[in-house]
Amino acid sequence: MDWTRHLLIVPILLPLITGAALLLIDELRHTLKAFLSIASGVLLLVTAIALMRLADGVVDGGGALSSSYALANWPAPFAIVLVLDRLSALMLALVSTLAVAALVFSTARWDRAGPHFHTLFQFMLMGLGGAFLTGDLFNLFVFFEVTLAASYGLLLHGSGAFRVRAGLHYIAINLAASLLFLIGVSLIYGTAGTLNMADLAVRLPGLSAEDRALLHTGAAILGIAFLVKAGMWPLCFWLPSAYMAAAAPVAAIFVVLTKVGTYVLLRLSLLLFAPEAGATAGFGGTVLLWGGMATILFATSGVLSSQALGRLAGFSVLISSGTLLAAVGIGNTAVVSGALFYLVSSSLSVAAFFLLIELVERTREPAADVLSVTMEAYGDETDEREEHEDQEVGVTVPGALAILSVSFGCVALLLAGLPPLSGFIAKFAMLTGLLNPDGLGSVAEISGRIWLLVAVVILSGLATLVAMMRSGVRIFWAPLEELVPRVVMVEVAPIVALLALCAVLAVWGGPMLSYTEAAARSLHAPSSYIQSVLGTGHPPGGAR
Amino acid sequence: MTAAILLWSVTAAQAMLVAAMGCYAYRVIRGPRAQDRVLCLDAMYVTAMLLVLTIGIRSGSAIYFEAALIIAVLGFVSSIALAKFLMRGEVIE
Amino acid sequence: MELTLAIAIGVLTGSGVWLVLRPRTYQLVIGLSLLAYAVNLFIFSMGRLRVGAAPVLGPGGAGDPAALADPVPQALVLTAIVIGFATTALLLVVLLVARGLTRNDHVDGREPN
Amino acid sequence: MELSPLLLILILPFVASLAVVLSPGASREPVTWITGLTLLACLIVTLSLYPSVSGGDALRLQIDWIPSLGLNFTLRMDGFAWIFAALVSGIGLLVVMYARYYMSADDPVRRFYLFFLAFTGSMLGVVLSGNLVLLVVFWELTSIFSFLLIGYWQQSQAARDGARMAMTVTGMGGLALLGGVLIVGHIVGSYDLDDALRSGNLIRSHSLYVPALLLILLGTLTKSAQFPFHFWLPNAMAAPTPVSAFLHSATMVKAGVFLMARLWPVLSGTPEWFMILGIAGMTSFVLGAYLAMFQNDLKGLLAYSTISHLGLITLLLSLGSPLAAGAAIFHMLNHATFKASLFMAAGIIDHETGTRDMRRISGLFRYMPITGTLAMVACAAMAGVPLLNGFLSKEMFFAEAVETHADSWLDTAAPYAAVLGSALAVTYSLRLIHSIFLGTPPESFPREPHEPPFWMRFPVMFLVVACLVVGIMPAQTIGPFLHVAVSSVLGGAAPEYSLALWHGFNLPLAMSIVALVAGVLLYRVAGDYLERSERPPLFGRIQGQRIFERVMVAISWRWAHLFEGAFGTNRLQPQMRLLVAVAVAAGAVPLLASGLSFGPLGNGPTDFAFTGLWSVGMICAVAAAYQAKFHRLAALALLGGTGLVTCLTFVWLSAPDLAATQLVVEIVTTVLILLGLRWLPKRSLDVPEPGGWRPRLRRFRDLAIAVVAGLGMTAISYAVMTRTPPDSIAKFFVEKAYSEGGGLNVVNVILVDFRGFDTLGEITVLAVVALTVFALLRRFRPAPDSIERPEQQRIQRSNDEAEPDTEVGATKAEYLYVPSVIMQWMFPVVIVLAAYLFLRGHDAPGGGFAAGVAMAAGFILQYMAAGTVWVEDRLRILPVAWIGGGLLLAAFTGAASMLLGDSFLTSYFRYLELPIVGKVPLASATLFDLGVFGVVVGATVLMLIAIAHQSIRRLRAARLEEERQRWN
Amino acid sequence: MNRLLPYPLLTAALLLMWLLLTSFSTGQFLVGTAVAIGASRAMAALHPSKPRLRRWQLLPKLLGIVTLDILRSNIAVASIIIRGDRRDRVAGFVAIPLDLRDKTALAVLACIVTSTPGTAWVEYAPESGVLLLHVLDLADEAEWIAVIKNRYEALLMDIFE
Amino acid sequence: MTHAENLPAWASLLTAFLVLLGSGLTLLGAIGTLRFRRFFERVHAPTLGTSWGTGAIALASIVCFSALGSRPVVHELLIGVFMIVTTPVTLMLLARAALYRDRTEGNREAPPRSLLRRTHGG
Ligand code: NA
Ligand code: NA
Repeated sequence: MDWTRHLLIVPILLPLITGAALLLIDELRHTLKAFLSIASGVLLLVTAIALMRLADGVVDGGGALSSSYALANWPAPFAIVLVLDRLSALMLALVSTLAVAALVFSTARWDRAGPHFHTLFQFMLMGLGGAFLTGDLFNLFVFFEVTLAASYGLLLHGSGAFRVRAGLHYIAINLAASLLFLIGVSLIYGTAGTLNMADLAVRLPGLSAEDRALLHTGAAILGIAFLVKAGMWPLCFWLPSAYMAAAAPVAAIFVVLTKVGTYVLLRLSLLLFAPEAGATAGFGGTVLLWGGMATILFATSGVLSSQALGRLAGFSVLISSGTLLAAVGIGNTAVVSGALFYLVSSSLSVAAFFLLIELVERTREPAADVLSVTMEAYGDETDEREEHEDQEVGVTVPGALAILSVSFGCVALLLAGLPPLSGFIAKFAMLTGLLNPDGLGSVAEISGRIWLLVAVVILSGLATLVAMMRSGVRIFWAPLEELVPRVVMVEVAPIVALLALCAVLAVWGGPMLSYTEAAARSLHAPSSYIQSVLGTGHPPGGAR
Repeated sequence: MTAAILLWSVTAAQAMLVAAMGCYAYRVIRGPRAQDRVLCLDAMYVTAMLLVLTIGIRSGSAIYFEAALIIAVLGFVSSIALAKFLMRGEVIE
Repeated sequence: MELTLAIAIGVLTGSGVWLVLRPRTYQLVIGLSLLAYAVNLFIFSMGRLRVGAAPVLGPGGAGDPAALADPVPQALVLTAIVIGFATTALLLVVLLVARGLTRNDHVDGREPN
Repeated sequence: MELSPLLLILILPFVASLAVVLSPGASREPVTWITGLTLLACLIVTLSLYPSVSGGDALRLQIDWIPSLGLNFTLRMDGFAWIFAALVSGIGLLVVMYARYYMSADDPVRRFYLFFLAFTGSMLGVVLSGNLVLLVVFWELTSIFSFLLIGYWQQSQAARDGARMAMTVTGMGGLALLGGVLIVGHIVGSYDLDDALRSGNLIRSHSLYVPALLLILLGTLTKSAQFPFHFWLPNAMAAPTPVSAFLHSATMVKAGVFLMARLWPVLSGTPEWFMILGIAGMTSFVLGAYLAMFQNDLKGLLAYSTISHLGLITLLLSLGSPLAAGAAIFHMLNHATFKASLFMAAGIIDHETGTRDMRRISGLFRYMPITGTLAMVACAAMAGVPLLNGFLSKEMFFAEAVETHADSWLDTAAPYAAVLGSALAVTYSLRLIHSIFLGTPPESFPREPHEPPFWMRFPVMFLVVACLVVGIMPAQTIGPFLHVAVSSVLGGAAPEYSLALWHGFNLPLAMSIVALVAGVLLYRVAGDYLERSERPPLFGRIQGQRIFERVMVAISWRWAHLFEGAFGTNRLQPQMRLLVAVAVAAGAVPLLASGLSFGPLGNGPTDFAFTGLWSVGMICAVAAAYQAKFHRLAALALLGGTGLVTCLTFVWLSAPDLAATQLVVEIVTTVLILLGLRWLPKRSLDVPEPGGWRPRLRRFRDLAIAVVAGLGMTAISYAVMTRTPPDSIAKFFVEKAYSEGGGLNVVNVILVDFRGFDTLGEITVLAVVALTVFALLRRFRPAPDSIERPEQQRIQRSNDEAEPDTEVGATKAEYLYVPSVIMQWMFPVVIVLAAYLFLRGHDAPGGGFAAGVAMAAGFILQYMAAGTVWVEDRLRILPVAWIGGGLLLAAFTGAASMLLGDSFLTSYFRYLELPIVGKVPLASATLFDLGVFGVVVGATVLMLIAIAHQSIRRLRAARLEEERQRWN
Repeated sequence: MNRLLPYPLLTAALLLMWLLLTSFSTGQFLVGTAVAIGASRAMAALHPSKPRLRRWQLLPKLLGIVTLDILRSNIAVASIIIRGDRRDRVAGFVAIPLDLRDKTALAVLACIVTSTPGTAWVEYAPESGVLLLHVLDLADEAEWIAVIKNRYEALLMDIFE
Repeated sequence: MTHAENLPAWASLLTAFLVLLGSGLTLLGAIGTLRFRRFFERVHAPTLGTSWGTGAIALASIVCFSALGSRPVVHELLIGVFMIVTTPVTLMLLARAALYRDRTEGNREAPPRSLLRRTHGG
């Protein structure tokens, strides 16, 4: 019996079971809950790495591998399938890395700021795992909803006026977007008669022109839903406040949320609207490119005009989103490969930033923080026994300030894309890919829009540098009073670990980039994906 | 022949029930007072249940019965909630 | 019948969109609920309309797929109903809490000046 | 891997900086020694490599980094790199010696040496990089560490601003450089320096040459503080003097000219190169010297002089002649020597007198004659006085200035500018000497000055001696090294030049004399004026720094704000509007492109009842939209009406499962919203509707959007409904539902079997939302206006009080007296109904979800009948456990199939033949559905009861609010 | 017995409901019994007031009377609606002092009164036992009091008390 | 509606009659809510639908399905029973709420609370 086959379900099943089991444990047993939750996160990380190796290890003729898992033993286009390829494995690894970091961080205080933190977190991981693995459009909707529902809970975790106000917007917008998702999926089903992505790719060319137009309408509406999640201008205004309002570990894992939208856009656009799809494919690409650039520009202005660090970080998320969207819009292998590297690097660094912000802000106004929390600590009798939010967290650690400031500096470099950390490698890889689509040394005409993108990407880095420097100097160099960093080890360690990972990514940029390159190549050759889902005999583009 | 009569009478019955729903809807919209709205919404539920039964008769299938049963057993829950809200300003005290 | 339903979907969508663009949180809740109806009907309509052809098989599993309504959109609508119910509840509670914290029922938590 | 000496030079400083971080204790001695010895080691290793590079070869080391992108860790040392490496480590070593005495005991020296070492390493990296991208990496690192060094005294505003400005300008330049390097890489097909150096013609003839040049020069000119980017440098003087001595003599600013020299064979020789560098260099040369004259701050003077001298180098490089390039390289070395010594001398003066303001210092010679002598010699070198190294390179400069290189006005102007700049240099050098060392000492110094310790003076002395030695016998000292450097830059084709003090009486010498005399005269005439002036008469008001700050504030703050405000919003309504509009547009584009067509099926048989039904439904919907603002209850009722019509539609159109589920959900949702309505106080009608045309226009626009969205949905749904259905996956489900899924109700089989995975996710959503609601409500604090009992209850209470024969609460008890009996008796009925719906689901409409909601409705009914306290006295529902248990049951049922080797969620069913009872169907999907049931019951009850509980908590909230009022 | 079957009559009724809903087969009988027992035990958890049916054989009689009365009232109200709102019809409230005290019996009375078109249960004061009824066509107040008290209350008291 | 042809004539006609009766009564009730001027009159109108309206249509269903399946199908009885049991609850609560509102608003037509004190009879 081939047990590795079942590895594909683990990223969904493990957090589900953990989350559900945590519900049955008494709320007072924090340590046990945290331990189980982190253990699940670590196991998830191990699984994700195993999946990455699995996806990278066995290579079929096309140089790309994907394997599928048909749920409930039904044959493929009818059953819901999970599909593993390098991209999904990479996303899983990223998610679980951030999850472990955020979970460890949360044990300092956030996991007790409200009930069922760990359960919500696990369910969010489940949703993300499902969204990355599923090969079925409607199932994707379901896992999007799982992710979103958990994100609502996590965003509101800890309550408070600002959080609730931001949460209201976040929820309202995402509910509307979910409705668009449903419209899109059902329209696709209504015209093509299937929900399976691979099957859809096979059926598409056989559709009549009128049906295809309707299906494209569905796809476009679907795309809007993803763009809301990915945070493309002008659908992104909810994002900075929401991310700023979220508790630090929550914001850290939220960083991946925008990436889910990008992931799906990348996956679907290359699977369904591969270059041969004609006009519509080009149109989608154009929208992504220009929208991405507009997002970068808007977010850049946001980064510059942000006074609060949380807001700045929120706009950084948008910059990274815009960059990814534009890269997806360009769509060639080299750029996508760089973009995937960028995705990982920027996620790690923004997550580290969100975690760091909490410590920095606490350093700055130790009293105000406590005050704002106690003001909200209204509730019934059960509140007092488990919610120690008003407790002072952490102790004064010698050298903590140095660690915080060095971390801040690293984050600044990462976000601005300055050397020597992975942020630079990521941008460089993308820019090189933009200018040399077929590899260094090949002759290629560079269009104006690409130059524009190069300029926008570089300028956004500069703006980030200016903004980060402004904040960093204000915080670390010009303190109004003596800085008293009160932190605990479990808070500092995840930040340092994430940043160290960025450094490792920079040093081992070569292997990592060859992985992303292989991932990008297989995305551009959907036949392997289709075959792994439907079996052989389904040539891409061939009607049955 | 009798089949036609049945068909026509069921169709007519459905039309009448829909008309009844229209009347109730008018009251729900126009009120004038909240109690009128609640009363007529409740009546709409009942009428809807009757409509479900006629659809069942028309299709000759018993599978629509559950819907009717749910209205009969649970339909009053929301009406009670509305009525209680009117009386006490609070549904559960 | 198709036309009736299509118009109904349009009217529900229009009413919902109108409400979703309004400033009060309660309008938002009602608007999203209306939109949810519209979308559920839309999904449902993607399976085409059939009268008296519920996808329930006869005894022994008898049933001609062509003679029965498409069960897939129905299953999708069921999931959508559940999720819609959950999110309506959530939105409602969030607006209550927001109302409590901001003392205001504007969607932005403060009256525009 | 063998540790290459090249690698060693590069990593030693970084390793040492780590050692500095980890060194124990706060003592300054160990870290100073670590730093000094490291630099010494770098210097020795560098010097030892001379034989390998003196032959004109380059040492190379390549470690693969990201080969696919052409980015490798390539180190490359030729003569030019060698001489720079030696310069950097040598002057670094001297500066460390100096800093040992300069830095005060209060300064956190560990941080200083940490940054210093890292900076040195980065600078060595720039010098030794054999890959252009790697060079950019180290380039940016020098910016970063110089930022940290300049801002070392972070408590000072000037240090913070200076550091920020330096970082902003050079960081911007670095990014431009990256852009330029990317283009060069695109043209050459490689980022390798050797490849680039070989491709000069290719690059210069490429259409992208100009952008590449512009970007690269943007990088180098900012780094070298050349006009118009010169303004950051004077502000960087807020750094500790050892930093200035290092950064502004041998390193930071030199990186720019270093790179221009490095790429000279590739980029130079074109009119663009000539014009850009010529203008920048000439302007910097003259303007820097001019502004230097007026500086009252000693370090300020040196800073502007640095700008001026680097302008000279840039100008030389611009000329495009090999001889000029050689002169440029020579001047780089000379400038490093005398400027480093001068900075250190300035530091000594500052250290000893406590001020750097030249107006407050004079006659210092008598207090510190040795230092004074050294400084005066270095000044003379700076002024280009014969017998000193500065004179030699200046002579070469004059010689090149008079040559015609690219017939243009620049060429014509060059000799005059050269003389003018040199004369001004003489003036400011004289001013420095005169103002500080000569004249009568003031009444009092902030501190009584005296000679510094020997080892603090030693670096200055060493460098001044070097100036002298090179100045007197250039050919015998610097000559061979310079030759190696120049020829490595020029690619073996080193020009013939003679390094000698005396070339005979020629034009350059005449120019030198003119400049010297003019400079002295100028000082005689204007010396006093310079000493008194606050700011230069010309250009004094145009301060690059202030302009820069203005621009930065405008762009990075004000404009950014405006931009963000103009293209973004924090309000929900515009966001929603945009979302709808964008979605409508996105949906319309494909249809507009190829036209919307309706299918052949057309509008099926018209059923008037159905049409009538939807007339009711639509009217309800529109009315709900209309009423939602002021009449919440009416809107809710109307919403219920629409929902009811939707349910009926499902019944009508063959979807009994949907109808059943929608009905129960409808009922529970109504209760839910009503529970919430209690906390939304009445909307006061007296808030005036905003009048005027703008709100009306806004409403009209919203209406238009709503109408368009509605029309769009109508159009696409009608288009699909009238089409012949595609060959869909549904067929499979219908065929296999009974034979392989074991159920007659295809929809239910899809839910629990074919697509059970969706259902698993769906119940998770429900669970998550319920937990969220629960969590949120635990912190719920009602608005003050809804803390009170509802109006009805207050009235009823007061009535109860007023009535003679009733107690308080009688009304409440009485009005439910009879109804509650019925409500309670319905409880078991609801349970049976739920069980019925659940068990029937697989074969007929129903299933876990509908059953769960029905069950929950049963519980709610009891809460309504008798109140929270009463029910919870009798029933312990534990909804969270229901949720957790349900999820686990569903998950484990699914996982169980994995034990049998099947996929997750595979279901099994068989008929069991039991005595008496007969055939009993057993399906594992039922267990799964039971999990669904559990989650649904738990989640629904949890949500509703959590809201209901607020009414009990109300009292507590009221008390807290009262307390709050008292405190405020 | 009491612990397992706290409300035998209820259990039986629920079982009957189950069998009506499904089918009268052995299997369903077993399942129905289980469900009915479970449901009635859940009911027991609420500790409702336990009605005692003293003479349940009178129930069919009650049912018959009520069915006929409702039919008659249907016709009466329908004709009122058809004829329109005439001046000579007087609608109004009637206060009826009841002797019936059993809550369940009162609930049954409420069902009867309310299900009968033309009469509406408006208010009941438990301590005085007075019922306020609204009558659509209130020709004779005393007659209504008599009808309620003699036709229904007496019978209900026979059955329940 | 092909199944109708399998119905015996008596069943068809009976079903048709009952269905028309029930829906007619229901419609009349609905019209009543439009016609009556006061709330307490309108309360009576929907009961036409909940009593014999429901009864007739449920009976129609019973007749139809019993005749179709040639065996008694009586589960519609449950609908009638639950209708009779549950409708009063809403109406009682509503009427009470309306009465209370009338009283607090000082509506003269509202019967005073004093009516409920036991003044006569016993
Ligand atoms: Na009812
Ligand atoms: Na009545």
